[in-house]
Amino acid sequence: MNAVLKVTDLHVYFDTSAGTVRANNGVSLQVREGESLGIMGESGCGKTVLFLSLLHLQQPGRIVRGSVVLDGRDITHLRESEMERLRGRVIALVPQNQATALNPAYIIRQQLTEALKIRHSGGSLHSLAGRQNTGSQSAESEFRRVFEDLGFEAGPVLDRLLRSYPHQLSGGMRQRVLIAMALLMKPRLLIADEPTTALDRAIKAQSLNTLQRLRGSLTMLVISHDVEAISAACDRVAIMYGGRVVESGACPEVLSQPHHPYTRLLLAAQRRRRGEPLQAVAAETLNLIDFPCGCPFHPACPEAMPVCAIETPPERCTDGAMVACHRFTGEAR
Amino acid sequence: MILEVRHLSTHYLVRHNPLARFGHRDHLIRAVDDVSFAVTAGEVFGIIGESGSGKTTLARTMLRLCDSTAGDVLHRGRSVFAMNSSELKQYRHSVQPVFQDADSTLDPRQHVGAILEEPLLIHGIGDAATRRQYIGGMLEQINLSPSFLQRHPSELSGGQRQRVALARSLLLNPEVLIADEPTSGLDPLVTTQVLALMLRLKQDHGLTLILISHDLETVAYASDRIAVMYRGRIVELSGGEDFAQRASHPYTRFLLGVERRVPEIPVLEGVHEHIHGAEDGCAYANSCPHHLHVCHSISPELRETSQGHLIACHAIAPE
Amino acid sequence: MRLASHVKTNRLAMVGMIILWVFILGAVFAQLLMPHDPWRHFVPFMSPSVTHVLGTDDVGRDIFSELILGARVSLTVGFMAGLIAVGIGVLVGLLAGFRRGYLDEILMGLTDVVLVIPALPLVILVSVYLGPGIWYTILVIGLVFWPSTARVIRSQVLSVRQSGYVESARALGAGDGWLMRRHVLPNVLPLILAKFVLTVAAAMLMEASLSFLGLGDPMAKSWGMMLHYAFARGGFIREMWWWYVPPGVCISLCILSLTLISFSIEEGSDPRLRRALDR
Amino acid sequence: MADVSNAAPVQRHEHPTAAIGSRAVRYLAALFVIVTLNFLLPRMMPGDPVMNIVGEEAYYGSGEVLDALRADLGLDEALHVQYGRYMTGLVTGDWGYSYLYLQPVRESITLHLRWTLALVLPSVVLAALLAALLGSIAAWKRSSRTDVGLSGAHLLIYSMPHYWLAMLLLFMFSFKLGWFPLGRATSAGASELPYLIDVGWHMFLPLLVVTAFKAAYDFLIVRNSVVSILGEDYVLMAQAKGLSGMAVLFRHALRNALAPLVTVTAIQFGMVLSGALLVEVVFSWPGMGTLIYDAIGARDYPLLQSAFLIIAICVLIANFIADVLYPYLDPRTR
Repeated sequence: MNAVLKVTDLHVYFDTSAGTVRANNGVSLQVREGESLGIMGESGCGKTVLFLSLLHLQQPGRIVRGSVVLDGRDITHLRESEMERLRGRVIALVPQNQATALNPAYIIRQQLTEALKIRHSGGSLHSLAGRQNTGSQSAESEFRRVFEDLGFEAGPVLDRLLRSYPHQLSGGMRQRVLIAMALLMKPRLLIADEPTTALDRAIKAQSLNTLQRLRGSLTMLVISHDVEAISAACDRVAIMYGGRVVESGACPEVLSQPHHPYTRLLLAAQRRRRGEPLQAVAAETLNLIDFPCGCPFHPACPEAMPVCAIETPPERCTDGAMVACHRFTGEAR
Repeated sequence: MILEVRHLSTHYLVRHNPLARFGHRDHLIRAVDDVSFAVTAGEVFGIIGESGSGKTTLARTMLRLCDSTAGDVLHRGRSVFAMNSSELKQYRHSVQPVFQDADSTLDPRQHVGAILEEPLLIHGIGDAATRRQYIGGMLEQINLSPSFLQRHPSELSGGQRQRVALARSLLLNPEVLIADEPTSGLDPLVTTQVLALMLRLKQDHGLTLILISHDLETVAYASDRIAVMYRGRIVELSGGEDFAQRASHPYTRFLLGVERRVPEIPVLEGVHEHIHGAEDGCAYANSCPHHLHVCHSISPELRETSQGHLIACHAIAPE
Repeated sequence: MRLASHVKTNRLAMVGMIILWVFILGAVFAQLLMPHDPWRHFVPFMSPSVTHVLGTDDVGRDIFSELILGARVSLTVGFMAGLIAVGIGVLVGLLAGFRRGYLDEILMGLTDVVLVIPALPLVILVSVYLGPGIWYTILVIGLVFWPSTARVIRSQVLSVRQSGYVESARALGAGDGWLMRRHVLPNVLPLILAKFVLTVAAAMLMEASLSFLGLGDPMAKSWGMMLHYAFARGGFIREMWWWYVPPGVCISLCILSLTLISFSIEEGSDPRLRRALDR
Repeated sequence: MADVSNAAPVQRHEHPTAAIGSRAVRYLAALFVIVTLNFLLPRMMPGDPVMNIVGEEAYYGSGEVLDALRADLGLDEALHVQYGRYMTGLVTGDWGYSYLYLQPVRESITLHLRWTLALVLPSVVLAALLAALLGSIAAWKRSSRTDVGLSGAHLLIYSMPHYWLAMLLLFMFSFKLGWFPLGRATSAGASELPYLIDVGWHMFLPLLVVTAFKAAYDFLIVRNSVVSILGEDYVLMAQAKGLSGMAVLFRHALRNALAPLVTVTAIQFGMVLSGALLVEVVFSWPGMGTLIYDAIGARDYPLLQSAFLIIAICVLIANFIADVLYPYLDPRTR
């Protein structure tokens, strides 16, 4: 299968007054046609900067090294005007925070129509003002189709929804609107950022449901730290720590038999069993400015060896699975 | 019986200005509605509740940070609401909260040293040297080096902030710790770290812990007894040991993932999600796959179905 | 204090501080700096020369000396009126924010009412009835400019009171007095300072406007009054720019420096704002 | 047991729609306070109430005339009777007589108010447009040279007294260069289209000054709100959708900065109006400012009182319009 997206050795740095923040530190991964790749990691692991870099929205961060290839075309250093044509129409984003990601000043219909217009003619002020290409009849039917795909019956409720302002909608409904908006653009690649970060179990169940529906029909990149979301929505998973992918492989295998010590801790932290002691790390959260030598996880790693503090572990690949840990350098996985 | 909550209700009145617009009326929000439970010394009492369940209002009312509408909270048999100011101060010496979102519970202008000294100063404990000694000891227990004393909250990570907040509460050597979402917003590894620390300190200090969270896993892992709250009421109360097996309220079973609920998708923000009106009947009736006719008219009582297991549901018959 | 160090590191604020100090020192040491007695009459309408750097006015007074003495009047009115206005505003704001309830509603109702009454026409009307007098001017300006301070202070007090850290301190057993001293005041103080600096600027502008309209105290000649005389007594028609440009420059520089200082205080006191600016 | 009372929910939350209603009440209260101030000031302030009410021209009348006036004004009656009479006068349009202009105050006011509004209203609109454009651009390119330059220029204008800038411009463009007239609103004799052109020519400099000041206030507001809006998630989302930079800025960011802009315009309307009054004096523009300036000189109290009243009413109306407009600009408050 050919890769829709191929990221190689990506380094993204931020210059701040306190020093250079090394947000991405050699990320390599690929997403194949029709596949759904999960990216799992905690805040500060670089997953947000990674997907923003794909869209060239990582400013003021700068891409120091590495490349992003989309459908065989290197887009690492594309000009802004060319990037504008790519955003939305080729790579669409479903953002994390449904409460703030919709413009409070426009009703839902206006915001969806804008997405349609971008798909048809582009995102400049001029083309947005024109009414061509988007007859309201066909727009309506497109909206209906997309919402039906998401399991939402058309009818008076949909009309009501389209007439509403974002703040009038429930959280679950706003999330659906955001997904619908991304789908309206018919993208090659859909990025879903933390799709299940909601306090409410009902909303979470609903978004998991939607993700499962989309799986298989779309090429997706799902970013989350939630095991449940990843296992429901993804074919493969990449675990990130300290701006790198430390382990990747087929979803069921990695989640059931994790190799990297970090993966094991991360999974254990979300699958607590009564009576078993908690596996808590004593170390502080990784500091992205004073980056430790060697493996970034070694200060917190319960299985750290002397070599971990000196050498960065190489990425070792077998059968489409990868692990970057000195414990697994010698033997095959 | 160290802390007892008896038929506690806290209602809010949302006011609409009559001149503003017609058709809007004042309405009552029953954030906490007739809640009763008792906490025995040394146990971990867990409360599970999602957003809008009233769990935070419950915690605040128990701490007398907001007034109750009805009912009472008893600390060692004495009503918290009848206390005068010196008794209240004593109560707050022995019952301490840990709030969610440590970022906002620490004064951005104070450094960690001043934050930790505050409880000791309020209660006039020790002189400067002993206070410093206490704080130093406490810092060690939460695994922070003394260099942190000079830092401001904005210079700490989320986990460090929550640890500082925990230390501040523990400096008064309380009997009871009421932890409201102590790990929400923290990453999985940090959550584990804070939870482990909290449980260790609970053992070391012989605390009673009331652990409130939306996260069923966290509560189920640590609690001796568990109460499930839904829209201001406790719908199920059972032992923590075999919680998952015994859980039988439809809402609890939904939270556990063993049962689906009627797909109720509220399009608009409002009535369904946060505001629980004054209407009668079970609040869960509209989402409940087992709802009966009676569920819509009469609110179910919390009653004991088997030893130590209480459920508020019309559809479940006592054993 | 972090605030002070912030002001120091902010270059624009430093510029503002320097300008302001120049004027304050000029006002304090006016007697030493004035080349002539500002009340002495020389030849009227003289052009600038070595003895009279900025020439003389319509009755032959040395303009440069008047300018230096004007700093004293303008700054005094600004600072005193600012003090009164912010004093009332802080009192009302703290009381309303801390006591809440009916007192809050009454005080804020009053504040809103005063806030929408246009200041200049009201001050003109009262000054016309009271007649000239620098203390009247100070009092009237002070009594008109307090509402915006009251509003800002109240909302800040409310947000501090509802913050997690005040809640936590209350749960630790702290009483109202403690909360006020330890949390509310330290968090409101920078705002009070910023508001004071801004109110001083507004009061100086108001005084200048009043004087320009001819309502100033002839015994205490301010920069605004110099503009008034220049405009009404032929300086403008005769194109004597050395008469009316310098006082205007002085007023503008004072306002500019005060504005820069207040911006910097506000920025330094609100970490959220600073974060927004850093982005 | 604790004190248990069902009817005592202590916490109250005010719904956002409550704003307009209570505001309307506050405007009425403000109007009441203004009218009462106008009634009380001449009676409380130092000096003879007769002169304080009628104006100092009355000083030239003899003792009997003064006594007659006193009786006529009802100053011997109880305060509340006087107050009732005063209110009736206000409502029926009897605002006193101006000795300065030798006509009823109401007529002088309506005549001059027109010219002031002709100056202020276009300024407010122009300034808002200008500030929206420049403020957005400065925010978009924040910390760039464009931003520093624009912010600096606006800060500078913001710091100058209005009338002083007016004097400088008048000196420069009328005295020195002779491009614009020295003052007043019209030259004699013209009518219809030439008349309008003539007025426009006279208006240019005063309009420029008032607009510049209003734009300077607005600029900083727009810039700061757009800067903070640019950090919002929906702006990132708009970019991720593939909108061009300008579309993101004007359709998404600026749109949400309009609500604060309108609020500020309302709050500062009194200030802008006051500034315009002073600018009028410099350009001898025949509006309220010049009227007030002349009335101060002549101690024409009835005129000053009514001017204060009418300006206050204009400010109240502006505030009310902003309150009505606000929900349309920020749908969250609907």
